[in-house]
Amino acid sequence: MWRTGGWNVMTEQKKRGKAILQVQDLTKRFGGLVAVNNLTLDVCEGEICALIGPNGSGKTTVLNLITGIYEIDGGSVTFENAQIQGEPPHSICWRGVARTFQNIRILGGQTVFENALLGKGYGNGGSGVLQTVLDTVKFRKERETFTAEVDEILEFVGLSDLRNERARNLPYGKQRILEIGRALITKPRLLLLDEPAAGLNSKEIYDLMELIEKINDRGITVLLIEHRMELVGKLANLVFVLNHGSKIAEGSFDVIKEDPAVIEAYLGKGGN
Amino acid sequence: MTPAILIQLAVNGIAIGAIYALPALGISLIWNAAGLFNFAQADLLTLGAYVMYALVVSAKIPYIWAFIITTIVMGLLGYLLSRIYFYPMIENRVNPHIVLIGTVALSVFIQNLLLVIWGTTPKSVVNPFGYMPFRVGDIFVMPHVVWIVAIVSVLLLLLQFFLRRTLIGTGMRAVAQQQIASWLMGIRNDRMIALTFLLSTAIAATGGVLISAVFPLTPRMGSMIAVKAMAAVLIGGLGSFSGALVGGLAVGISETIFATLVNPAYRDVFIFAVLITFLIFKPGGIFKAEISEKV
Amino acid sequence: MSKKLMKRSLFLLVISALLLGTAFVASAQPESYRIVHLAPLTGDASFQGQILVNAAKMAVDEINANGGINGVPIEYLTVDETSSTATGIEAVRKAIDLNPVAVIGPNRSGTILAAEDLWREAKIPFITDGTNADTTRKGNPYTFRIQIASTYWIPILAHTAKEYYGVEKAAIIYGTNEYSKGLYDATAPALEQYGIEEAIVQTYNDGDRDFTAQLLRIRASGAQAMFCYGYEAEIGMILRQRMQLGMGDLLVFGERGCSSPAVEEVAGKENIEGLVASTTLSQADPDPKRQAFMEKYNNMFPNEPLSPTHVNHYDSIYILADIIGRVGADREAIRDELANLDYQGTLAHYRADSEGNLVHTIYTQVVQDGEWVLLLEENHYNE
Amino acid sequence: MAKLQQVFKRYGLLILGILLLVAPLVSAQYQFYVLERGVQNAIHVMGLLILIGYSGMLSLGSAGLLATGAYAYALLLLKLGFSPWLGAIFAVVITTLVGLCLAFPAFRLSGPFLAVTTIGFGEIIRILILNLEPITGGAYGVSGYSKLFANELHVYFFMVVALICIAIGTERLGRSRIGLALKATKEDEIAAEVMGVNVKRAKVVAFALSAMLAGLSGVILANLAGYLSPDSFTSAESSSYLLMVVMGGMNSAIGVIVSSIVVTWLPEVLRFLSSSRLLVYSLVLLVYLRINHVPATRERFLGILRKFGIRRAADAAEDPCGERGAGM
Repeated sequence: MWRTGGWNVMTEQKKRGKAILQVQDLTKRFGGLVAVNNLTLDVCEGEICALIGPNGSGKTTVLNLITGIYEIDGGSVTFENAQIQGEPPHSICWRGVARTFQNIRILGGQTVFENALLGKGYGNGGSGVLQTVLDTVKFRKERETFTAEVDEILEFVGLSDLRNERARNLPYGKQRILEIGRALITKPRLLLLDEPAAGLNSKEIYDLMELIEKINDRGITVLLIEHRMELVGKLANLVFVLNHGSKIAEGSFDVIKEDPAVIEAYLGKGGN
Repeated sequence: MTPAILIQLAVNGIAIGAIYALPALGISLIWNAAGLFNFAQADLLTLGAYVMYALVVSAKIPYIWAFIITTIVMGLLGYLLSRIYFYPMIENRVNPHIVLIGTVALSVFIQNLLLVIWGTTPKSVVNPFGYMPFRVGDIFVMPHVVWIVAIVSVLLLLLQFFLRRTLIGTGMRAVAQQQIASWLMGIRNDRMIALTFLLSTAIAATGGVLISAVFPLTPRMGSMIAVKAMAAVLIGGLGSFSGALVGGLAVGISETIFATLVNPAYRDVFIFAVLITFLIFKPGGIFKAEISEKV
Repeated sequence: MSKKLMKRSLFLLVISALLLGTAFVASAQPESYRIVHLAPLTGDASFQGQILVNAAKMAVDEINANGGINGVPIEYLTVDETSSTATGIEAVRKAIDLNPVAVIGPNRSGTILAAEDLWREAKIPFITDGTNADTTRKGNPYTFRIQIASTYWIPILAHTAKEYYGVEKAAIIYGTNEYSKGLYDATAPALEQYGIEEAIVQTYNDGDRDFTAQLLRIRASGAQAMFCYGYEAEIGMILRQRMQLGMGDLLVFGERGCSSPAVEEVAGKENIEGLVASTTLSQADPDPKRQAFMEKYNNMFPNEPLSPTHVNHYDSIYILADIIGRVGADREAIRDELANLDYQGTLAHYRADSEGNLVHTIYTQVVQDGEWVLLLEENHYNE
Repeated sequence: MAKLQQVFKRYGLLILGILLLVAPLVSAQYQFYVLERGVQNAIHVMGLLILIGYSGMLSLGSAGLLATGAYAYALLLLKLGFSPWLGAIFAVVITTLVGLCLAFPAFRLSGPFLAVTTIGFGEIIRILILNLEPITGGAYGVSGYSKLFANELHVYFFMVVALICIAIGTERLGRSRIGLALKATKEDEIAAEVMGVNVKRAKVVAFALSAMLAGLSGVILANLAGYLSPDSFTSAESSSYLLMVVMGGMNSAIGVIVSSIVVTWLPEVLRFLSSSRLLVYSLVLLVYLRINHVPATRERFLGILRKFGIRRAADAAEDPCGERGAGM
C-alpha cells in the first residue's frame, strides 16, 4: 500500500519554504534485511517535522543515514543544495546538521559545561594542538568566545545553575536537555531529535515542547522521531510515517492519524 | 624444498596450531558471552600446565588423573574469576578499557605468580605419548602430534555438542547474543558468564596439559602463546567457533613453513605482519565476526 | 603524601651515606670487608643468579665461621642485576654506591659491556662472569673474569670435534642474545683453525620453542656436527627436536650451558646421549676436593641443583679473601694482586692473563649411557 | 588543610618541579640515577596519558616507540655522523612518524583489536633490532655515541624542565576542546563524530603526541644509559608503563609524574620483595581496578576507611582532584 502525498500535500508544498533537507530514494540493507526502502522526504526551512512509525520501522536508521553514521546503499541525501551522502559524520555536523540520540550519549564523567563544549567539535579550524599547548593569545580569545557561547546556550536551555555538575549526576530529564543543548552548540540549521521525550514525565515533556518551539523560533529546522503522539500533534507541521523502512504516509498530523494505512501499521491488520 | 619436507612442516604446524586454537577458542567464547577480550587466556593455559607439572612430577599422581584434576581445578578457578572479579565489573558497565587493562594485569599477575612459586628454571613433564617418532615415508611423526590432534578434535566436537544440544549451552548462547533479552527470559547472566569462564579456562587448561608434553614450561611461556592465540582468533574471526580452530591451524602451519622457507628469526614478525594486514583490511577475520556497534 | 615519603627517604639516604663515609675514613681497621655480589636474582636468568649466589654464600659462611679474614668478617651483600641491561646498569651503580672493597659480577655480558665505564671511574675491582670475549678487551684495568672467555673455550670444542670425532663439516645454531652471539663470534675462527668447514649458520630468538625449520636446514646442509649455543630451555628443545626429526646421528657440541641439569630435564635423558660439552667443573671429576664441594652444595641447596658452570664464585670469594688477608682493603693493591694472580682454588687453578682473564682448567665431557663422562682436561693458559 | 589542598592543586606542578630540581642536591649517586630514570619514564608515560588516559586507546607496545627513539638517536650519531642535538631532533621526528603509522590501524580498530596490534608493533620493533645486526648491533647493543650534555646533572635539569613544560601542556590540552574531543573519542566515538569531532584527526593527534614523547624519552634514555640493548624494550616494559599510567589516575599530569617516579622507585623500597615485585604491582592494580570501578565495593572500602578514621583520604578518594573521568 503506497500513499506518497495527495493533493493536500501538493497544496502544502506551495505553502512550504525552501527545502533544507532532501532525501531521495534512500535505501539501506543489513544483510538480507531492507531497513530503509526507497525513502523520499523533504524537510523545509523553519519547519518542525516528525518521523513516526512502529518500532523497528527504520526511523533511527534514517537518522543514522542522514548523519553519516551508516553507509548508504542507494539514493541521496541533500542538505542545503549539497549532496552530503558519503561524507563522514563530523563534516555533516559542520555543515549544520546536529542530532541527539535515543539512548542518551553524553560523557558522564565530564561536567555539563564540558559536555556542551564538546559541541564545538574538533578539526574544523580553530586553535590546533600547538596553540593550545602554548596557550597563545589566539587560543585564549577563542576559549573566551567558546565559553561565552556555551554559557549562552546553557542559559537558553536552562542548565546554567548545573554548569559545573557532573553529567552523570543529572536527573534523566536534564540529561536529555543537555544533549539537546550540546547539539545546539554546533550551531545547526537542522536539528534531528531521536525520541527526545522517551522516559520523561509529563511536566518534563511540557518543558521539552516549549524548548523545541523556542529552538524553532531561533530559525532552526527540526526533524524529530517521536512515539508520544500528543507531542507530535502539538509540534509538527508535517509528519512522515514509516513502516518496514518505507514511507506509508505524509501530511499534517490531523490528516495522517485518520489514514487507514497508518492505523493498520500501528494496530496491525484488522485494526480499526 | 622437497614435498616431503613441506608435509613434515605442515604436520608439525598442525600439532602446534591445534594447541594455539584452544586459548583462541577460550578468548572467543568469553568475548561472545561477556564482550570481554581476555588477554590472560594464554597465561591461564600456562598456569594449567604448571598445575599439571605439580600434580604429575611433584605429587606423582597418575597422568590421566592429573589431567582430569587439572581441568577441573582450572575450570573452578575460571568460575571464581568471573564471579568475584570480572562479572561485577561487567555488571556495573565499567568502561571496557578498564576491564581490558584488568585482564592485562591478570596476565602479568599469573606470570609472576608462576615465577615466584616455580622459578625460571624450565620445567618439563614427561611426554606420555612417547619420544620416539614413527616414520611415514620420509616424514617423521611424533606420537604426540597424532594424540594432540585427536584430543583437540574430540574436545571441539564435545564442545559443539554441549553448546548446541544442551540446555545450559543454549542458555550460554542466548546470553552471548542478547544479554537483556535472555535476562528477561529468566536466564541468569552472571551464572552463564561464569560458566563461560569456567568452560574456557578448562579448555585453556587442557591446552596447558597438552603443551606440557611438548614444551618445557617457563613462566613467560604465556606471552609467546598469547601472541599466537590472539593472532589465531583475530585472523579466524573473533567470536567464531570455527574461526578459532582455522585461525590456530593457519597460524601454526604458516609460521612453521615461513620459518623454514624464509627466515626463522622473523617468524613472529611474519605472524604479526599477517595479523595487522588482516586487521586493517579484513577486520572481521576469515569468519566475519560482528564488531559493528549498535547505534 | 608520597612526596613527603620521598623527601624523607632522601634525607635518610643522605644521612646514612654520610655516616658510611665517615665510618670508612675514621677507622683504619675496618669492622668488616664488604664484598658486593651482582647477580640476576629476578627475571629470566634468575635461576642462574641463585646458583651463583649460593656458591659465593657458601664460601663466605665458611670463611666467617673460621674467624673471617685476619679476624675481620666478610660482609657479603647481593644486588639484583636483573635480567635486563637497562636495570642492570642501575644495579652496577648501586653496587658502587655501597662502596665495597671488590665486586663479584656482573653475570651478563650485556651489563658488563654497558656499565664498564662506571667502575673504571669508581676504581673498584670487578670479578665478572660473562663469557663474551670483548668484556675484558676494553682496556679497563679493573675488570677481571673468573669465567672462561669464549675465545678460549670454543677452540677446545673445535679441537675435540676434529680430533676425537673426525668432524669435517659443522653447522652452527645460536640464539640472538649477547651471550650466544659471543660464542658464535668465536666459532668461525676456531673452525678455520682446525680445518672444519662451516656448513650453515642458523639463528633463533629467545623464547622460540619450535626449531624444526633450523634443524631441517642443518640436515639439508649435510653437516656432521652442530655447534649449539643458547640458554637451557632452547638448547633442551633443540636436542629434543633433533631426535624427533630423526637426526640422531648429528653430533652436538655445546658450551658450558649444555652441562646444566636443566638441559637434561628439558630434553629428556634419552635425547642428550652423545652430547659433548665443555665446562669449568665436571660432574665426573674424580678429584675428592671437588666431589666434596659438589656434595656439600647439593646438600645445602637441594632445590637449586648445581649447575657446574655457575659455581666458580665459590673460588672468587676465596681468592678475594686470600688477597685481602695479604694487602688489606686497599682496592688498588687488590687490583694489582688480581692482575698477577696464580692461585690454587678448590675448583681449579687460576692464573691471570694480560687481559684480566683468571684462566683455569677446562673440562670437556660427553654423555655416555646417560652419564657424563670426562673426555679431556685442558689447562689452556697461553702465557 | 583545605586551603593547603587548594594551593597544592593549583601550584602542584610548580612544587613538584622545584622538588625535582632540588633532589640531586640531597640524593646519593645511585638514588639520583633512579630518580633520573623515573623522570625519563614520566616523560614517556605523559604520552601514554594522552593516548590511553584521555583517548582510551590501549597501547601495549609503547616500549617499541621508546626503542625507536633511543636507537634512532644512537644510530644517527654513529652511522650518519649527526651532531647530538640534530640527532635528537631527528630521532624525535622519526619516532613521531613511526607512531603515526600506528594511527592508521587505529582508524578502524579499537579496544582489544588495537591493543593486539600495538603488541605486535612492539614485538616487531624488538625483533628487528635484535636481528638487523649490521645496523643495530643486535644483541650486543650499541654504545659509544656522544651525548647531549657532558655533565650528567645537565641532562637531569634539561629533563625536569622538559617534563614540567610537557606536563603543563598536557594539562592544558586535557582541559581544552581538543582534550574533550579525545575523551569523547574514548567514551563514545560515534557521539563524538556526530558532535563534529574529527575522530580520525583526534586519533592521529593522540598517537603523534604520544610517539613524540616516547621518542624524546628514548633519546634521554640513550643519554642516561650510554648503552642500548634490545632487552630494555620488551613487552614486560610496556606493561610496567601501563601500570604507571593507570596508577597515576589516567587523568592528571601530576598523577603521572608521581606514579612514574614512585613505580620506578618502588623496587628500591620494596627490596624484600625481590622477585615478587611485579606480582605485587599487578595484584595492587587488579585490586585497585576492582575496588575503584565497582561502586558497591568502592562504597564498602571507603566505609572501612572512614571507620578507621581516615576520613579525609576517603573523601578525597571519592573525587580525586575533582577530575574523575567517567569510568576512570
